[in-house]
Amino acid sequence: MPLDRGNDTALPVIAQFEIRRRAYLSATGELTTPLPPFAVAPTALIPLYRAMTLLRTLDAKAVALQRTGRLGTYGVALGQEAVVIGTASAMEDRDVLFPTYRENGALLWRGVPVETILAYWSGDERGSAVTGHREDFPICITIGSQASHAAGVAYAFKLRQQARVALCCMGDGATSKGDIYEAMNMAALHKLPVVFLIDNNQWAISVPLKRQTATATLAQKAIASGMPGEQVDGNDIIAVHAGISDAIARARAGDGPTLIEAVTYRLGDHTTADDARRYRSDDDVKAHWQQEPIARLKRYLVAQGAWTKADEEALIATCQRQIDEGVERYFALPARPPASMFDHLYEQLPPSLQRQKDELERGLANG
Amino acid sequence: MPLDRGNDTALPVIAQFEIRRRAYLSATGELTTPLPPFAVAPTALIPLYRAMTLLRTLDAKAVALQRTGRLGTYGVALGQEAVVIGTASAMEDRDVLFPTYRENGALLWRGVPVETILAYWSGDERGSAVTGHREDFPICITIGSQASHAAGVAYAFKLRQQARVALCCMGDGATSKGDIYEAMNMAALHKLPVVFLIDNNQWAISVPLKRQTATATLAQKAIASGMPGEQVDGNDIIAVHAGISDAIARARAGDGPTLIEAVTYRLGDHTTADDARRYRSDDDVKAHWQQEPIARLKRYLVAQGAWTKADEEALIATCQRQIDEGVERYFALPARPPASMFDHLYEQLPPSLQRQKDELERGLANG
Amino acid sequence: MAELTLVEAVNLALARAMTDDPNVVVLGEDVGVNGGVFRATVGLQDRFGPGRVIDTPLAEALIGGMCVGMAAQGLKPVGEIQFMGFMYPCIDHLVNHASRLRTRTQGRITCPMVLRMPTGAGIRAPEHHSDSTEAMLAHIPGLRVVIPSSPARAYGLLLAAIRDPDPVVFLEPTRLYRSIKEDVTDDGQALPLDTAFILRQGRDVTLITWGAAVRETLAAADDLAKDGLTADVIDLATLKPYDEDAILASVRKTGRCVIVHEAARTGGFGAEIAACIAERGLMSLLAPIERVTGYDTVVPLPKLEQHYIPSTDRITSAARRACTYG
Amino acid sequence: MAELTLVEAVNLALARAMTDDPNVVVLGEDVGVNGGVFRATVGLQDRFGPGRVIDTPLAEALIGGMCVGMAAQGLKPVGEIQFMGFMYPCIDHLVNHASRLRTRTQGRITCPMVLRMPTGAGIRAPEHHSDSTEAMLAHIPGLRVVIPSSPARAYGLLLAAIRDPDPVVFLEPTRLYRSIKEDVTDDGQALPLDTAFILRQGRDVTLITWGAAVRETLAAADDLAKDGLTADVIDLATLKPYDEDAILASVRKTGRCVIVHEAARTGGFGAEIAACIAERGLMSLLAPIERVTGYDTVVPLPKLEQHYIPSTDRITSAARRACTYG
Ligand SMILES: Cc1ncc(C[n+]2csc(CCOP(=O)(O)OP(=O)(O)O)c2C)c(N)n1
Ligand SMILES: Cc1ncc(C[n+]2csc(CCOP(=O)(O)OP(=O)(O)O)c2C)c(N)n1
Ligand SMILES: [Mg+2]
Ligand SMILES: [Mg+2]
Repeated sequence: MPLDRGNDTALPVIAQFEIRRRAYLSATGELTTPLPPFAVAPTALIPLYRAMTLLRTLDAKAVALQRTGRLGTYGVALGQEAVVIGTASAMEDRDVLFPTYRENGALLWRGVPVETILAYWSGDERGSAVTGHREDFPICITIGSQASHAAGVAYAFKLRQQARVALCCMGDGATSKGDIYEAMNMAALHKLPVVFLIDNNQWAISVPLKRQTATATLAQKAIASGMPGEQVDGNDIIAVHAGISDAIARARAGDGPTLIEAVTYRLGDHTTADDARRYRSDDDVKAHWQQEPIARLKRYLVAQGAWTKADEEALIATCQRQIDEGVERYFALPARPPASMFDHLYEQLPPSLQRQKDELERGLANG
Repeated sequence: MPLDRGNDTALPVIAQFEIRRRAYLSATGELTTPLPPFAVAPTALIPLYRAMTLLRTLDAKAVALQRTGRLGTYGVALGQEAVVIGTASAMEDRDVLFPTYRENGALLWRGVPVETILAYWSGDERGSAVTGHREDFPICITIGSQASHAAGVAYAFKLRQQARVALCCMGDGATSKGDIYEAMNMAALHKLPVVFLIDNNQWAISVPLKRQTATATLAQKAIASGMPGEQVDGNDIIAVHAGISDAIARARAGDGPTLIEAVTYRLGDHTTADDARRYRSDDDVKAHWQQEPIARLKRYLVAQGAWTKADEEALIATCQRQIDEGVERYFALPARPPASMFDHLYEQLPPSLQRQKDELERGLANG
Repeated sequence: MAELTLVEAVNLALARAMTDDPNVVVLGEDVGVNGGVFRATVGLQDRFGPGRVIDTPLAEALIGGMCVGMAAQGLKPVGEIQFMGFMYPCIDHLVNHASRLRTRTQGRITCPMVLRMPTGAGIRAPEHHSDSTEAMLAHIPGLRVVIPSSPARAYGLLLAAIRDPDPVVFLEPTRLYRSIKEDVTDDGQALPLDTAFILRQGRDVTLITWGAAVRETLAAADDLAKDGLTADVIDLATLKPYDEDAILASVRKTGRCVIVHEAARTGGFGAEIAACIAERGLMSLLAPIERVTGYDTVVPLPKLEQHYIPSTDRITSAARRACTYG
Repeated sequence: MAELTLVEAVNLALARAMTDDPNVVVLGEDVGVNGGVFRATVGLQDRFGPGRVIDTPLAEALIGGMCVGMAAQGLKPVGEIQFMGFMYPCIDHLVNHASRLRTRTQGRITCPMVLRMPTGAGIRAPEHHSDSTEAMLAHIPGLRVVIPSSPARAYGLLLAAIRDPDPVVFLEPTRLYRSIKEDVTDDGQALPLDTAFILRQGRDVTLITWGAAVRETLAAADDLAKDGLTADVIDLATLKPYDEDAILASVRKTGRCVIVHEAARTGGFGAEIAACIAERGLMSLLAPIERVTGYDTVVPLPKLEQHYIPSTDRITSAARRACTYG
């Protein structure tokens, strides 16, 4: 464990910092550390296992739809399911999620219907008019910009003395954006109830982490803002859930923000618009399949006698049905009239815009 | 010295960091630590003492000119002279300086004439057309934006294998801008020859450091980029010069960037447009006068028998004359023709712009 | 009723809005203890506390982004950017988020925020303190851009901006902050947005302008009156969405039009007004449209800024050209 | 000579510029090993090394700011922003630094940088991937804004932009990246900046446009020809500074003008062109100017984007209105 001594070991030390790591399940599903209370009963982990499986089923289906021209660009969370579900499952309903395009599984967990998620990725604004948690932010595409939004939402919670938490998701690449740092500095300064999660899948499209930053960890970026930072094994859903839960508890108690780095690996392409073979070898990827979170948890559950082959077959069937039904509802979604692009621009459409709307409708009428 | 243990002391530590502090001269001018080689001979410090005194003389004169309507807004470096001169004096001619509005003294040291500096603060573009170090950047007004410029200049040095260094000055408030963090991350990643100096005068206009950030030090912001960070006593010019010199040496040798936090105090108003009594008490300020860098070095030099009352009187007279002569040349500067605003917009003025220039000149002719 | 400067009227409107609505919060650099570098927020932190009047760290993108988050939660954030030249890091939040949140979520999440910023040259300020790039903002769908030209209009329009359910950029001409006084009644009455103010009624020429340039434009109208030429003087006040009908009605009456703004000419908002007339009022034009604007140069530093800002003389002679044409 | 797509022509021009001038460096997200998300920089890192073809961290403001610093040192940086919708954090560097460095230092330090970015809708991309906010950039004094509409013009204009001694934003219409092929000779010949291309010569109407909309505008000219109406089709190519003479000469000839762009109408660059005509070509106008543009809405997501992008039909009927007017 390297100790960055700064530049002159003769000088007196005026501040010291440490980054710690949380992990419970080994790649092969053995316990390496005593479990946190919530995870002691294996059955408590089954809903998480189900949700990870459902996400992987959705991802596979979405890619199939995209390949056959029935969906737009889509990014799978293959291999990252523990980060996505471990995080969402640590939140309460009243908390506010700031998802990126990797968090489709978190939307599912928080009650967004499959057809709504698919509508979004098909290029339909109704995909962000979610019925689930109405205060959750829409998926953030512009990397990093969500961090200050989360700080603003958390500020509102604090001002109104609501015991609510903003959970801001970002990738490893996002940590290079100044936005993140500005928001973390503000959040730490005002002890805002926000948790920053770095879903470190070690790639930003084609850029590997070692060409994104020189730091030994991403968790240490918290030190620049004065908030605690922690690394968790992002392929161990128990570690993710526990790390996020503790951070949320601190935020809710008024003890301020935390940065959690969850280390995982992007087993899939960046999105369906990407071909990862251009910039990384299949062998690297294969090696990381040994670490993936679903098989890991399954091994543990089976070893604990909490999961059987029959359970697995039933689960796969259920997930398949759930997704297929969602896809049917997605296909059945009526088209939006073109002029609806004006409908939610302002609370009331100004006259000049009304003229443009009429212009569009006239044009459609005339063929 | 507080140890930020992160959030769960039961977890294994995977990374540790330290921030160290450099200081030699106490507030009363006694040595607290053996001196670095360059400072062992007291006479070697006299040019620094002279430069700090010249800067204070310029500042006083500039404020007088502003108060009498003969200069625009001006910001003094009162109490910060050791940071400004200690930094400039550690640079070589071939290095490139990124000054802010606080670095007038660094411009002086690097050969910019008094009249040019005054021209700038009078609102005359010729004030940045400096004759001294032609590659130094103009004074940066938009806080933080200079950091990525410095990274770009340093990248050019590295690409061309030039043993040159970019020195990027910023204030404590500037550390809240994401720009700084983005540039530091890039600089550390590519081991660029750049030194980031934080002139921590503990105020950003009316905002004290404790309401700017929650961190115990500003030097620790380096940890987010993986570069070394060090704090120096910014009222001790020996510490500033030594810290910057070591950082420049490392950068020149190809060992990458460093962040230096120089802790000082803004004894004056933010600028002539500010009245600090609105937001801080005279007593706070008085207390910090005990720390100020010029008296401190003088006490040391006198104690060493390297400086006499006669030397002091001669120096004050010289500085006064030097500044007064510069002011005369500043007053003698011929006015610029209004149409000169078009002269350096593009290398060649496009036809449509030429039409506008003619329009301006016609207007002047007609009245 | 009191004689107030424009910056005092801004302060009065902020205090009124914060009194009327506990959701209104003010945030920015130096807005608290110091009351803002122009004193626009003076006294607010004492009255409403540091929770609602927030000295932020020095980070404009943060201010813009926090406003989005606060507004999404139903607060009414009024962010202050210290000078327009420091606003650019906020544009990402204005274009990609504030102006789109309602559309993106089909009305689920809205963004009732106000971003205040001083604009324009003429106060002998240092580099980057004299920008008037309102046209960049007025191009953004979903945004409102408002700029007052008098203390009373500053009071009424700022109240309207704060009460508006959608994001508003509120530009405050530094040149007018203290140079004019006007009676302002603190009656909580908002003025209408999206509506131009007809400051003078005339027959011969239409002068269209906004912000600080209103002052020189009115002076030009006075000069023209000496020659017996009467002008409609239109203060656009809201640039996005703007009052096309007021412009077209006046041009239909006068047939001659001079557009005045301090911003650089090319791509300035005056172009949009000229385009509107060329599309919908062309046949009533008796003379070419004239634009009297800043030049397409970097705004000069104080020594030359007065040669950049459209002068009364430049406006008057353009209007004379328009009136004598053909 | 080879049949190339527009993105291949961009790649060819970059390779040529890097071969001819060791000061040319390319930087951006994924431009190295991956060759750019649109493959515009494919092969360059292999040929010129990672020192000159730099995968930057994910930070647009950094890319813009590093270009300023590199250019100040005499390098010729060509930065890539992955999509125009991610460009906004660079605006601070474009407005306050790149465009002002020469003026601020009175010629001591210059900024010969190019910032490339894909622009426009029509490729079924996700949110924020379809912006065409060129008008915001074309308002900035000291900047050049260039947008090609064919592979050959992309090659020649990009070479010109890289060789230009001042900062240039180079916009690449994603809709055209692969949809058209054209013979491009790698002869290192630059095309002139600040100069419009007259793509068609006609008598009856002037169609002025740029970028992707050139395609639909040419199709509209074909439709009009079927009715015996001939059009001047002007590809503006450089928006800042733009070719006023070409516009005025054509309008003087035809007396009728339709301006076409994909960007939102209000404050779009079409307004500037209309204003130029209303100021300097008014009396030759026989019909109101028409603007056929995107609407003042958020660019819709893919399901509706084709209703936002100006269609050939919309252009044709606007031109017919202009030609039959009066
Ligand atoms: C501001 C911005 N710049 C660039 C992009 C294009 N882009 C989309 S995803 C991506 C990589 C993000 O990497 P990371 O943050 O690690 O998230 P991941 O995709 O790995 O989950 C980039 C560069 C963007 N969406 N937003
Ligand atoms: C981007 C930007 N925002 C705001 C300002 C206005 N402003 C000028 S100086 C200053 C405070 C700077 O504080 P600090 O960085 O500590 O430098 P100091 O003035 O103390 O030397 C502010 C907010 C600015 N110049 N640039
Ligand atoms: Mg990643
Ligand atoms: Mg300071």
